[in-house]
Amino acid sequence: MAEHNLLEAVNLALKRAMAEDPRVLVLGEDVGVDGGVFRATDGLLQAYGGNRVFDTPLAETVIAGVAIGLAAQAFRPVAEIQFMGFIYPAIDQLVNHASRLRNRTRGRLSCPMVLRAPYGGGIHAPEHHSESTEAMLAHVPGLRVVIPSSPRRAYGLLLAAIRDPDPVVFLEPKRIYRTFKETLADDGEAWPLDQAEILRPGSDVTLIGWGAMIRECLTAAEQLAADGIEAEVVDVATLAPLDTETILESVQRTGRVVIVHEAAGNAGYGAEIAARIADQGLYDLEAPVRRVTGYDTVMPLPRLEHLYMPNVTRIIDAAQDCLAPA
Amino acid sequence: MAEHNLLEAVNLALKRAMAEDPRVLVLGEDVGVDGGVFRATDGLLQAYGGNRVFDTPLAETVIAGVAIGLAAQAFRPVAEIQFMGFIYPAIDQLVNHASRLRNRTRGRLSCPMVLRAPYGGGIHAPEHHSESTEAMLAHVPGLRVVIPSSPRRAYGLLLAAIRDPDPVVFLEPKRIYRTFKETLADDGEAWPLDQAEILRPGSDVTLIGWGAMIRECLTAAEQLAADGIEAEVVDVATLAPLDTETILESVQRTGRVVIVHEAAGNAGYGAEIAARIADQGLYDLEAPVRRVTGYDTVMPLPRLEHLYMPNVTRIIDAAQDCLAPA
Amino acid sequence: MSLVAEFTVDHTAYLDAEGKQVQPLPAALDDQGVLVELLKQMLLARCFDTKAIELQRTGQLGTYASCLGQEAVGVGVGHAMRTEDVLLPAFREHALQLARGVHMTELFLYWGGDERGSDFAVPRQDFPVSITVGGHAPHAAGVALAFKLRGEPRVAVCMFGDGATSKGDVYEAMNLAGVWQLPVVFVVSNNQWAISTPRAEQSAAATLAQKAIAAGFRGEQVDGNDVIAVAHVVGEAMAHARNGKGPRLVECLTYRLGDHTTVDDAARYRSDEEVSRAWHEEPLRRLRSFLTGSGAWGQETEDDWLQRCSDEVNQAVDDYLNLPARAPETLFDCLFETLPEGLVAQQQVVMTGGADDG
Amino acid sequence: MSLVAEFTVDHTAYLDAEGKQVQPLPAALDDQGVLVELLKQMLLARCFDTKAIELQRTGQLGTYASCLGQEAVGVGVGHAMRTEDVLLPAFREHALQLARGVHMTELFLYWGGDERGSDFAVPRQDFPVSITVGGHAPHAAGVALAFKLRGEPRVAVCMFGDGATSKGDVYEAMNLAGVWQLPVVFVVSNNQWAISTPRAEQSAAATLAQKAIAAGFRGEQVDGNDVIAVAHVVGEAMAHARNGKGPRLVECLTYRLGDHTTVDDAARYRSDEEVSRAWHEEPLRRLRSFLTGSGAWGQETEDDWLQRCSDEVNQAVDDYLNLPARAPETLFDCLFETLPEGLVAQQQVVMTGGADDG
Ligand SMILES: Cc1ncc(C[n+]2csc(CCOP(=O)(O)OP(=O)(O)O)c2C)c(N)n1
Ligand SMILES: Cc1ncc(C[n+]2csc(CCOP(=O)(O)OP(=O)(O)O)c2C)c(N)n1
Ligand SMILES: [Mg+2]
Ligand SMILES: [Mg+2]
Repeated sequence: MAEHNLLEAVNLALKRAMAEDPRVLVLGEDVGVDGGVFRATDGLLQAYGGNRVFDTPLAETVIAGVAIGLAAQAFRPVAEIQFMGFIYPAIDQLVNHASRLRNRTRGRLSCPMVLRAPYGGGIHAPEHHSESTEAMLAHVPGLRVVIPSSPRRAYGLLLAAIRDPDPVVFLEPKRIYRTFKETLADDGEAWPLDQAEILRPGSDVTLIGWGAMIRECLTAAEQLAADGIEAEVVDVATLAPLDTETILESVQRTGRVVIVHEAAGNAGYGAEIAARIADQGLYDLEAPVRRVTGYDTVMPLPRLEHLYMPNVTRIIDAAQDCLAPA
Repeated sequence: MAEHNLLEAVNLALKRAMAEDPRVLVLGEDVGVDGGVFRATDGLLQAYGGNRVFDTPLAETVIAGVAIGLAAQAFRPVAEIQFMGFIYPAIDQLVNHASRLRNRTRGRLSCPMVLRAPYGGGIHAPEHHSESTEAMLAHVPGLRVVIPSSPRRAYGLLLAAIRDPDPVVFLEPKRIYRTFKETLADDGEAWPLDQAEILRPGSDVTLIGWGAMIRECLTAAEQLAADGIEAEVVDVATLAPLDTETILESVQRTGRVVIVHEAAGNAGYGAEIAARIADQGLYDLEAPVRRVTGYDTVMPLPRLEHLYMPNVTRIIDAAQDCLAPA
Repeated sequence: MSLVAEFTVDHTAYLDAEGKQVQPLPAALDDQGVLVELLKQMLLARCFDTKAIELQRTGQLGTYASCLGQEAVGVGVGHAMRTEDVLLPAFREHALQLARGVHMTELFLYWGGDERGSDFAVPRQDFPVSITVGGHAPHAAGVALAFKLRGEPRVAVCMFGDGATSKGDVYEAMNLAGVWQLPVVFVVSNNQWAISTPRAEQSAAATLAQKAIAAGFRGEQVDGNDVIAVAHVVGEAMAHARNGKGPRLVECLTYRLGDHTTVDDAARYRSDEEVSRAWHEEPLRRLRSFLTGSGAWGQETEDDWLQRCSDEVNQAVDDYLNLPARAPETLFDCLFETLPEGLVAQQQVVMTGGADDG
Repeated sequence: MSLVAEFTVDHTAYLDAEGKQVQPLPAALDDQGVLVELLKQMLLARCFDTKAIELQRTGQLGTYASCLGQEAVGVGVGHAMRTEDVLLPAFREHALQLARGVHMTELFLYWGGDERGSDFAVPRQDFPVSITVGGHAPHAAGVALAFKLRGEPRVAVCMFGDGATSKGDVYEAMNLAGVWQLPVVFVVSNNQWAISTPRAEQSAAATLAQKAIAAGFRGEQVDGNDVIAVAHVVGEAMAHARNGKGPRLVECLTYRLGDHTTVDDAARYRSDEEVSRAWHEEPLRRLRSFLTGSGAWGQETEDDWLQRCSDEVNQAVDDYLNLPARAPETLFDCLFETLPEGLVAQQQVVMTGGADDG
């Protein structure tokens, strides 16, 4: 089994999905000849041709909208938004159409599409290339929001998303596109949607995150272990619908929680997780539910980006805080 | 002092703002001759003419965008989106531009605009005319999100929003546009932004809400009082930036919280409030933090709308739940 | 300075307001039987429309958007389409939806606030009404791409109003359809008003047909109160699209004789005089008078037909009013194909009347 | 069938690729002094561009979008604008921003990832670069409306690329500008590519100038490598707008000689041959050769000027590299005019290095 980074895993999943199902189409800006600005779609045009892979005009609204029309006609479009910062012109299509087509027609029409977008900071990119607004999309009933945290999960979750009969927004943490590799079988095995996963067991505190922040959580957990603190790390993976059970079970074990995400804290998805714990897991809590997140200010341009992003130190501090006597 | 309903209060505030400041402009679909589909802008064109009040083409993106350009040029545009369900084409302008212009230019340019939109359900309107997605906007750093709960507050908060030097999204709970009146001075007095308000003191449980849900909370509080339960009712009013202090102080007093909003619960703004309580107010809590919200499904068309909307019964049930022995 | 591009927009009409033929009819429509059929469909649509407004006034229907005066657009486009084509309608295309075979009961249900009204028995692939103005134009491009990829000789027909032509999504859809040469026909029901906004305040473009020039394909203008012109020019556009030659835009000039919807009061923003003038141009009178002149139609035929329309409409109203309400749990049954585990609890709650929100 | 509308698009050029004059120069530009000035500005812009790429390659600048080959558009538009006009630039308009008086240090700062680079000392009212493609077009309409309402004889100039013409926001802005007759000029820097997407895949429209027809105003096409043509036709459009006659669109045909940005590799999607052909058309050579022919320019003048350019650029690099970093708390100081109470705590945290997140 070969080793692959997350970007290659996305590419492999796309190739696999296209190979196994002729209804799968790929579309977006520069996804064809160029293979995508990150090369996520590299080789697809060459392998599957211009009737399966489409370079679109520069127009995000119609990228999402054309995917809806294709999906209603039983294709399985996988549309790419070049960076999440350019997803907003497509939001009307997601909120008012993709998420509702099945319900609106009582199941007569449906919308099995995937909208992929690289998201998140840490790569010193220009403005709008580093934000994380997954909470906005997770709020929309009828949309699934899925975020992988590693190459194997990216491969399996993307396959699951493409095979899913309903719309999925698939956000790829570009910061870890190339930072590490995992062995990956390319066996067409999907990873389950709607399931959080415990990546590291621990009894003292639960660190909950997704995407690139999982690496930070795991590193923090290791460092905490050196201090004798055993952190459990939960990868949420599917934000909506949320797997509340896995989270509550972990809180039951540890009684302490730190939720980590890059997005601004205010009304970020961490709030939903904290809120569910404050309702259904309150009696398990032995310390305040902490969030380590981006600040509630505009994501800065690269020079000050490091100040904005959550990091291992901030996670460790929060975890230790939870463990300090009240 | 005359009595006015919320719609009239909005209209009075707009007139007052236009009278006192020639930089205030009003624009949107059908805001001119027609006076807005709800008549919120009635009489403005007649009073201030076609150089202050503009019927726009049917195009929400440019409505928001033109307001940004005007604001950067020191006007004070008040743009209307006809229903919140049609705000999505404008979101790119709000997220990527309005909220950032000051920061992006280090204060050289700024964006003193208001975007008004009626929102919320309960009036048996067609699809997209009943949703509440305030949480999406509240998540955006640099945007203020303000929601009045009564005619007096609508008047004062809208004046404050228009006078504010930064962008404000002003969401009007159309369900209570005409349902009740308050005496209102039309004296040009603003109501403070960024402040939650305790509308009814109580020591047993805190009901937190905004917009049309405040009426439901107050009614619930009255009915609870008949059972000897004293509910404190907090009107959040400005969702972002949130007045955490007032909320935490109330929780300190009551130890029990029910948060109420029409929007889908998942990643709704109630989550943020619950999360702040679970962090900063945890030790005051004597019961799980409950949320009474819209369900995590598509807002139904009018026939089943009543099933979706939070109501007094659900609020009372949740409050009693909080007070039941664990 | 040299000329690098030149464009024209043509206008087509066959019958004037009085029903006088102004040029030879296109062969396929020079057939009294066909024209009588079109007149009947227009009368049926108007009968449906009248009843819908009546139901709304008596609290038995929700907010409703009347198609009064625009019947020729719907019926003409309906005539030009084939069963297997796919319609993506705006919210005022009842005449066209009826022509497509959508049941009146379904239309009443939809406007009565029930999602089941969009679960058409036929045509199964037609899109439901788009309430977001223009939001469905990108879907039309997607549907058309699906046809093209499968090599099917089918056409997507996207209907929208003059107001919608100002929207970016409509423009983006047209531009993409142009560059990908998709089998889609965009039809503007230019009824001169977008709620209170008159056509002239919507765009400085002299015609809405010329919006297509920006997207690199041909736009045509027709008298949208002349069902023959609509059927013919849209029919030509559909043949063009069906033959793999790409999209077309057809602007149909018509008039919204009624209020914008049942919650609107058009008297606030337009003069009675303008509306009276428009009544003079309305589509039924001219075709009726044309067909009466040739003896193919008459008072008696019309009375008979109106009776049948009325029976059909009344039957649909009965069916609509007698349909049992949806069960509360159906709030969740079409959210996803399979309701995720995490949402089952909410479905339970709503079934028990929202008693437990936990 | 009758003709209801007719449109044309013209193309203007004065110098061919070899610098041969193809028609009489417009009076205001038939002035060697002016043309020498334009050549100098183009050379300066190229010098800046070369340095910026060098800084990026050595890790001293962030991702950068080169304007190589497009200098005539920027310099020509800059010439047509007045100081008091307002520019709303896309991200590749360094030549134009320099012509407007933006300091090189500011441009380096911006592309170095520091918001201070958009706090131009002059011109204070120009907009910062729009990274969202087309997102600034609506702002241009707003700025133009402000001018119109105040009765100021000023014009907003909105620059964007061929790719941007596919965006709905650009279309909506143009349509609104048309119907409100706003003093705004839209300029397309059609450099034939949007990253890897060639012009032909962006739109089926034969010219991008004709996008204006959909919005009801005139679009013109110019040779965008001919600074005289750009300056003249944009100048006419500006005069038209300034006189209250409404917007215009000018499409400038040019070519992006470099990669899309420093993280792009254009060799993946276009041939060396195409790029070589485009080098033959580039804007400096032709004007240099024209002015050399008339004796107004020569090798020595050019060497002198390049030395001065190089000095200026190097000084700006020094200033840029020596500017102290922003303090952490400035993450919050321009979020709102006054930082709300509720956010002060977060500002404190970031000042202390994120140590306390509570
Ligand atoms: C995106 C969007 N914005 C606003 C509205 C509110 N609205 C409903 S119909 C309408 C006018 C539509 O005009 P037009 O496209 O000409 O269609 P018509 O109503 O004349 O059939 C408006 C503004 C909407 N439904 N969708
Ligand atoms: C709305 C949006 N979508 C996508 C991008 C990513 N992107 C940056 S530049 C570019 C191509 C722009 O092409 P064009 O408008 O021709 O300008 P050019 O780069 O050629 O100057 C793309 C797709 C973006 N910045 N904004
Ligand atoms: Mg209309
Ligand atoms: Mg380009």
